[in-house]
Amino acid sequence: MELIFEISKEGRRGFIPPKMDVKPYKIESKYTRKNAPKLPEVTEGDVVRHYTNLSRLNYAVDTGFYPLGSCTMKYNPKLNERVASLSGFSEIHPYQDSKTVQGALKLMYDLGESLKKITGMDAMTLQPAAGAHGEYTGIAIMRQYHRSRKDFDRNEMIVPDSAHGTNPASSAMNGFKVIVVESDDRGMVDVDELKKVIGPNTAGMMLTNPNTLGIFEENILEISKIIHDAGGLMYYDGANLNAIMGQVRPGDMGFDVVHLNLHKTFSTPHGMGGPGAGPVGVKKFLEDFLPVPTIDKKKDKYVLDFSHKKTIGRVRSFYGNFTVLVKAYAYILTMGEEGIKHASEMAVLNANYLRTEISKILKVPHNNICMHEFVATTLPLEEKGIKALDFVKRMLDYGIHPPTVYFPLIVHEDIMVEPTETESKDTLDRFVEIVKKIYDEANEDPKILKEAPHTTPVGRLDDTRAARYPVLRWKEE
Amino acid sequence: MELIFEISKEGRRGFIPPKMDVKPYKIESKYTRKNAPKLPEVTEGDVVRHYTNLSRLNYAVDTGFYPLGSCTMKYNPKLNERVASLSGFSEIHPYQDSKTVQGALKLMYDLGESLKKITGMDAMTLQPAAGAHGEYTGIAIMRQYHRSRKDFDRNEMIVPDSAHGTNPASSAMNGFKVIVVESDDRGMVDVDELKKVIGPNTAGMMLTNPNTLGIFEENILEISKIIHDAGGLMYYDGANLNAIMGQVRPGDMGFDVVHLNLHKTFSTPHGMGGPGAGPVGVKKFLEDFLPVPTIDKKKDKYVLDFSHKKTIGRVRSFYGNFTVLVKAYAYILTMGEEGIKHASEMAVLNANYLRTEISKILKVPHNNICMHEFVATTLPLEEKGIKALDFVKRMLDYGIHPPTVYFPLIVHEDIMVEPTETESKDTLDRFVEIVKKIYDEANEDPKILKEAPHTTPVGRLDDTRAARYPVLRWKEE
Amino acid sequence: MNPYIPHTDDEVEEMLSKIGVKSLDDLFSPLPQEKRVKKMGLPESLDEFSVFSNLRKLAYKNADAQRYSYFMGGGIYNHVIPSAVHQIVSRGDFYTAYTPYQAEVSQGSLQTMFEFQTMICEITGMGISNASMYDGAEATAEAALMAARFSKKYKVLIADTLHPEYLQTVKTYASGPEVKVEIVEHDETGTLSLNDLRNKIDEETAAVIVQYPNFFGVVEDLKAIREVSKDILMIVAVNPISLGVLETPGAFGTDIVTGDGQPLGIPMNFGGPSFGIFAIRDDRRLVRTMPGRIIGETVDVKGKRGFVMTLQAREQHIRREKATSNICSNHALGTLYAATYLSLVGPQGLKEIGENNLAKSHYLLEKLEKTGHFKRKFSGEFFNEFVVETDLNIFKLKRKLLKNNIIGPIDLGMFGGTKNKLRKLLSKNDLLFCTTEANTAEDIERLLSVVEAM
Amino acid sequence: MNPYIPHTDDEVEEMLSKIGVKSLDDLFSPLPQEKRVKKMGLPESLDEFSVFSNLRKLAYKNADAQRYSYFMGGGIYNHVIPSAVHQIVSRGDFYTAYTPYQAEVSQGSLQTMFEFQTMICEITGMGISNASMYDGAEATAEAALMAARFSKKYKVLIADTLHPEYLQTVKTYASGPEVKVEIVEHDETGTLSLNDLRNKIDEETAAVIVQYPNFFGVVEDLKAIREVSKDILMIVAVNPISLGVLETPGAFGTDIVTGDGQPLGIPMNFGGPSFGIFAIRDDRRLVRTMPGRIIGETVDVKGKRGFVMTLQAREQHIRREKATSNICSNHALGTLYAATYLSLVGPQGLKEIGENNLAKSHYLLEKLEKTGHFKRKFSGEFFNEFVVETDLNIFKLKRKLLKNNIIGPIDLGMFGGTKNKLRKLLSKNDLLFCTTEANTAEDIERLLSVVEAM
Ligand SMILES: Cc1ncc(COP(=O)(O)O)c(C=O)c1O
Ligand SMILES: Cc1ncc(COP(=O)(O)O)c(C=O)c1O
Repeated sequence: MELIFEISKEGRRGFIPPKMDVKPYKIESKYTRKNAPKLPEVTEGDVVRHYTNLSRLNYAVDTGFYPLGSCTMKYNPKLNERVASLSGFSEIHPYQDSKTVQGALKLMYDLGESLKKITGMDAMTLQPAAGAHGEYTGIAIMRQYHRSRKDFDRNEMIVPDSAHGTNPASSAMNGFKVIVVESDDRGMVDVDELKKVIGPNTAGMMLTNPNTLGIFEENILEISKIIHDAGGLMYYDGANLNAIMGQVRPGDMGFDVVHLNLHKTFSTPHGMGGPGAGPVGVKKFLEDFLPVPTIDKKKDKYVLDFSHKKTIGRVRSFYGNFTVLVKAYAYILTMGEEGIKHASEMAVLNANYLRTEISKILKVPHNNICMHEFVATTLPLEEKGIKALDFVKRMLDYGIHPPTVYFPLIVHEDIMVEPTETESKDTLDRFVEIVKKIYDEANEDPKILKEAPHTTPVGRLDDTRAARYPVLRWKEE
Repeated sequence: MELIFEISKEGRRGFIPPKMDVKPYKIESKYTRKNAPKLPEVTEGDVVRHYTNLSRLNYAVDTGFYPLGSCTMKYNPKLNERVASLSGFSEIHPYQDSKTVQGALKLMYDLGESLKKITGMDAMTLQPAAGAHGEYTGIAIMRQYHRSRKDFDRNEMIVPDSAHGTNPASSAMNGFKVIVVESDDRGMVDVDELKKVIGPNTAGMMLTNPNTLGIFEENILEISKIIHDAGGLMYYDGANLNAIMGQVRPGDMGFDVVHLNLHKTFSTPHGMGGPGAGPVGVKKFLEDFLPVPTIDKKKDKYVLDFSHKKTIGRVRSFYGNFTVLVKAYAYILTMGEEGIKHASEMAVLNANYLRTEISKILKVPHNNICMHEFVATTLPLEEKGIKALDFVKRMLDYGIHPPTVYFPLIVHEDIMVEPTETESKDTLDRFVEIVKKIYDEANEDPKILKEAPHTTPVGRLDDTRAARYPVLRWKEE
Repeated sequence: MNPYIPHTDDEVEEMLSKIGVKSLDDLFSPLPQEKRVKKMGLPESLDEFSVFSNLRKLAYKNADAQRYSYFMGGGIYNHVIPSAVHQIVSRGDFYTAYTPYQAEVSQGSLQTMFEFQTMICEITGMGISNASMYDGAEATAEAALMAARFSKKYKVLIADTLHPEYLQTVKTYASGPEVKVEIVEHDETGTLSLNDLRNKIDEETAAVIVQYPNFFGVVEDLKAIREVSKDILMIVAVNPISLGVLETPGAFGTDIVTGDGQPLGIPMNFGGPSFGIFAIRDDRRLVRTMPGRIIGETVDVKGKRGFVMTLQAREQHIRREKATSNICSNHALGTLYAATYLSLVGPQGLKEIGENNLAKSHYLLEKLEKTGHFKRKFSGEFFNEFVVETDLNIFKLKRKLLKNNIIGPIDLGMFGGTKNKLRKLLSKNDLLFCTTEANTAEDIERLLSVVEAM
Repeated sequence: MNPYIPHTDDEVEEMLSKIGVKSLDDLFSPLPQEKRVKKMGLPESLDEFSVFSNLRKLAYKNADAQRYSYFMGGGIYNHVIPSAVHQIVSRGDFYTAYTPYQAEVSQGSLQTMFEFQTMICEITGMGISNASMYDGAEATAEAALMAARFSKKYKVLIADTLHPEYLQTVKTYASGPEVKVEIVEHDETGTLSLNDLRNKIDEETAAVIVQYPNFFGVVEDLKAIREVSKDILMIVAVNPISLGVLETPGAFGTDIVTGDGQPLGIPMNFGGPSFGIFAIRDDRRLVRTMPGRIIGETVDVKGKRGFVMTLQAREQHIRREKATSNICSNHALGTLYAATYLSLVGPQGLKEIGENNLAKSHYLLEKLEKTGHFKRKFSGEFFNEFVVETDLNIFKLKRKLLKNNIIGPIDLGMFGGTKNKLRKLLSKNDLLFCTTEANTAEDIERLLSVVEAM
């Protein structure tokens, strides 16, 4: 498609701003802009048509099955969008007097209370803007905790090799050295390996449970104990909470800090890459380290509380991605105690059903009960010259979004499938059928996979060229 | 695509209604429904996905150029949609006390005033739900006028052969005999022919000007005079007002009754076939025949006025397609005096530019200055076996919506093109290019046209089968 | 410059010169120059924010269902609309499309309408549905004309329990082809008098029109009416939401079902737009006299299923003055509202909503009667509205209710300027109350406490 | 049943048996059973209308910009948003898509972000933009880290005129890698003191961070700052709307531009979400240390233009602990807001909006000064906000304004609990007023009349 710049014509307007109704002011010329930005000059109709047509090139949860492992692309209820766009939520300013935003503060307070109940934690901040941002915040809290105890040598963060890339990155940004611990052949943290790496430098451990293979770390209580005994803290990467919410709580399994991905578990949409929200919960002894402000209730008034003495400070401006919080809150109200539990049950049921069926076609390295997702591999197809990428690109031709590939890094040519609870058995059965079809094609006519996709708006794109000769903006010819 | 019924599964829910919070009531069993309707049983996600995907199969003004002659498919501004969905407009009940809907009544009153200014009429009803409904209403007013004067013999309505099908149909529904008057070789009403058919039975004449060929009836003043002298009334089909608004007014050209298509001229969207709105304006002497209620202003209060003594009655329930009226009102406020004028100028400019360029490729039977649209014909391609339908179906492959074909009925194998003012020269140039390309294909490879379209979600559909073996609803197999 | 019109000055010049004229004015040379408009007198153009502010101000002057509780029905109902409906109908891909003349790029619209037709058949128990009329009143009027056309008889009987605005509309439509309209009276149950009906049927009679539930909220006895009206067409105007609990008109052998589609997911919109339901028995002869667009299934050149507008030989663009109706644009977007609404609520939801409406209205009536100020007017079974007589001062009552953010009931004595008809039927102390699933028990308590404080 | 979960009981049974387990509970057997949750203590599930009513009630408890006039800025601004923006961003095709890992079915997202990157370059005068950070504060903090990383020096200078919350955020981020933060003071013009800056730059200094216009609304003299800071990186946090009239930071040789994208078509959202702007000089070395997703142009197998995420070797999913940032999900939907907003307003609109903001703020200041109760605090040129000292009782003033449906100004003495920093800079009678094109002259008169009546 044409770029919006390519349909621009000098002098066209797409929007007429309010007329100047006071006397104009002339600013000193040393401050004034000399060359107007080359923004598009188009009509409103041009803009609507352009972006409507662009939108139609997208795959989305609203258009089809999106079994991206580790991403929990569940259905995003429309009620949530509707309430979030109420002007009483979307058109309020963060510095208004708190008495003029009691509804907003109450919502945040109540949401925090609910998330505490769901995670088993004692205090919450709703500020972080995404999962990684939550990790950053949580790890900073752990760091400040150790520093506050003058425990300055604790500069190592233990991270399993199956961890999401954000875990080591968040640790590093907080100044920690990352100690990788390997998985055993059941896909879980190797407890013996773990014991080898802990010590007086251990600040803590980051873990997601179930892990990124979709496997529940059965030794979790032991792991927690090992870390705690060593003086470290346990961090829970909540990206996979959808598997266990209502079944077991991070707080009850020994975790001290947890972040949640509201844009995964709590059904807020992902917005082609964000905004999300990554609230962080902590145990009581860490409460004072939370970023300021938190939301507090004083009698029946809700207030911003800036009083935390040991606060890590701020990780962003204002109070969080508020309208994302509104959506998660609406979701929790709709689901209720039973619904939250039901969601994880059906998510796990779907994943196990798919695992069972897919394992009849593709190799599933850890083919036991999984949680919300599982990992298969196309390694056996390597002799046909087929890589995981080829396999999943072919899915596009069948109208399905590919699962995650090449993550976690510990399984080769892997395909990580997370169906979520909002998909029906019919959809899963169709998926299995397609996988079977592609598998047969791989054996009979591998070229059709290598060259896939064939029916998408563009064919397979040249990533290498993009990186080698970067063209990062449009320029007039 | 699957039908929504085909993805249904017993027991699924897509929406949970409010719970019963009072004691249930059991109605006598003779009244109760015995078999539940076989409505789809699907989740909210299923519904959203299904209709989102269906929507993507549609061509729309928001996705591309829509040069449907006689339909004025101009851009539908988003501001208008926004204001129409304000709860103060969309969530009010027609029987509320008028003091609780002063804003709505004022809007209708003001819109009526504006439409009077635009059309040159003295009084307005906003009730009719579409153009044809406006015609029905206007012709009923003419009928009642004659009846009120005991002029019972006036049972003939004169309609040019170029008229839209709704004109004869609306006349017939009102009990009139339709007298067709032919066009002359310039495409206009043949005044001599007209003189032959008028007489004491003449109730009036329905005319759109410019006519459906896009040609302005130059003898309009004479025609009005002839009809009026014969005791008839002049009816203006306002579907083509976009050509002349701000330039000349029906009321000044001798018309007594006029309907407007707000869903054409005033930019309200067409909604895949409606709702529209077809307000009717009349001259003073016909005011008392308008349907009840009309909107009146008493001091600074707005009221529903039921007092018209000679009213034709009602043509529908309530007051009109109110939220459509809101959109038209917003449009008029945005455009203002100059904008309305500018719109018709650019609409006519676009049509003439296209006519000039297209006439270099296709035959344009009346290749003089046209108004907002013009008619070309593919007749010369008949020897290649190409019909107008083949020609335009091929446009679909180039991503453009075909113009109107086979209307008006008086030009054979015709293509009626109305670009509207909201399309840019670039778009028109691309259209010309495509027409040229298709013309060349017609000569070189007619099969590609005969079998077109090739790239649409479905190929050319079998209309004959649909009519001969009607399948008008889904049934379980 | 205008945000909706793309032409730059240079382009205008270039286009004029290609056309071969000097100025824009030349393009208007065919117009009678002496009649050219100088000034229409419209205000100057406004920027977007000013227009928005203007309209927001007007909107805010209206009491709306986001701020008030509604106990008002009478043809338009305040139902709960699932949020997903709005999400779908506000897609420009739907609402900025035209009537689907080019089926290949309109399968979204066409399939939706085909699904809609199926759903309407399912809820009404009829065999064939068209793809919408304008509203309930117009659909009913066209049904009357169709009945006359079909049976070649020129009298229609109309229950006086039909919505008065529907009645007025039928009368208007009847006056063109000079169809005679005769009124059938109601009895103390609030339903059509079978005796009166029996007496008024003669060989000139094409059809009888009843409403179900009727304007007083009362459920007509369609079985009994059908027995009496065996030889004529039976036309039933329905409230589609009631069919979650009430037996379908189809089950009683109704020939034509009409009705207003507003309850099926459409906001009240101050009465419009909604859409008209129009469905008939599955009868080949009947369908040929039916008005409106009809969508049919077919296949494309490769045998793939697809949908088209069909049976167009009935319509004005083909048949002109001999068409079964003049309708062209219909209310297709209404079919999208209804299709998404009915898909979301499903059979179970429709039933629960019906039961909720039913229970609320009976609960409210019981409580109102208990106050001693209200007396039930008709003994017939009702769905979600009912008429009561009151000894209270109606103006005062309404004022108090409004102050407590309550809109309704309808004051039948003052009803919509329809002095003649209704005034004869009703005393000026008659009120029409309505409840839906949008009225919580709390709303009802609030209403009652206002009444009790009077 | 739940409207979001499709499983019927039969299906659950069937699936369990295929899996080969007896019950759902079996699937959770790997969990530590002694820790299984009995009851979390959440309320019961609610139907859609109840949830909606609940939230509507909460929303209504907030004073919002549909009902109040805003004279409040300080990082979040009440601008006019063209209606078409909402129409586009509310398409599920956009907002329910994931990060565009599968480029072939994400060209809508990718092209939008590529266009966005271009627009950000155009308005800031920079060479390369990423596809968004979380917000202005986080973007600025990451810019500080990047500067340290790039120059391998571990001190950053920060103007005390930087938004205090941005400052706090930079400090938090600096504490991990132990980057030293030093504050540069301002002078009586309200801009950074060049002398102080000159004095504080040493060989450990990686960068200086200033805001443009700064927290007091004053326009920093970037030219002069650049001259003083030649040997270090210059990081400028912008208000993008101001760049319709102010010279670009790029024109002064800025190395990194950050800022908050909220003014570009995003509602105030109680402070979030918006998105973070992050743009740099066109420098191959610099880009390799840049955080965040970057979209690049390429071609597909047939040579057709297409867009992909590129330069990913910087990112956490490849580089893990060596990544340039931990950012994964960004705020991509914000880029869609900005791209549609900037396309709609265009260069002319952006200029007019800038001029309007500028004129309004100066007009308001002039009028406030005339009342005799307000004194301008800083002499420097400002854009759409300014600080005044007042002799009025601030609590009373604010109460009166609120009663007159006015929100604002910001009371700097009470500012967001940031006791330490700001209290030193400002007296407790300092107010920060803001005006935008959304404030009509009428709004301003209303504000003035409140002041005058005090
Ligand atoms: C396991 C895990 N942790 C952390 C993250 C980071 O979350 P976000 O993308 O919201 O920063 C993700 C997201 O993909 C994840 O899957
Ligand atoms: C000339 C003309 N008259 C009347 C009509 C009927 O208008 P509507 O479809 O709104 O009933 C049309 C619509 O196509 C038309 O083009």
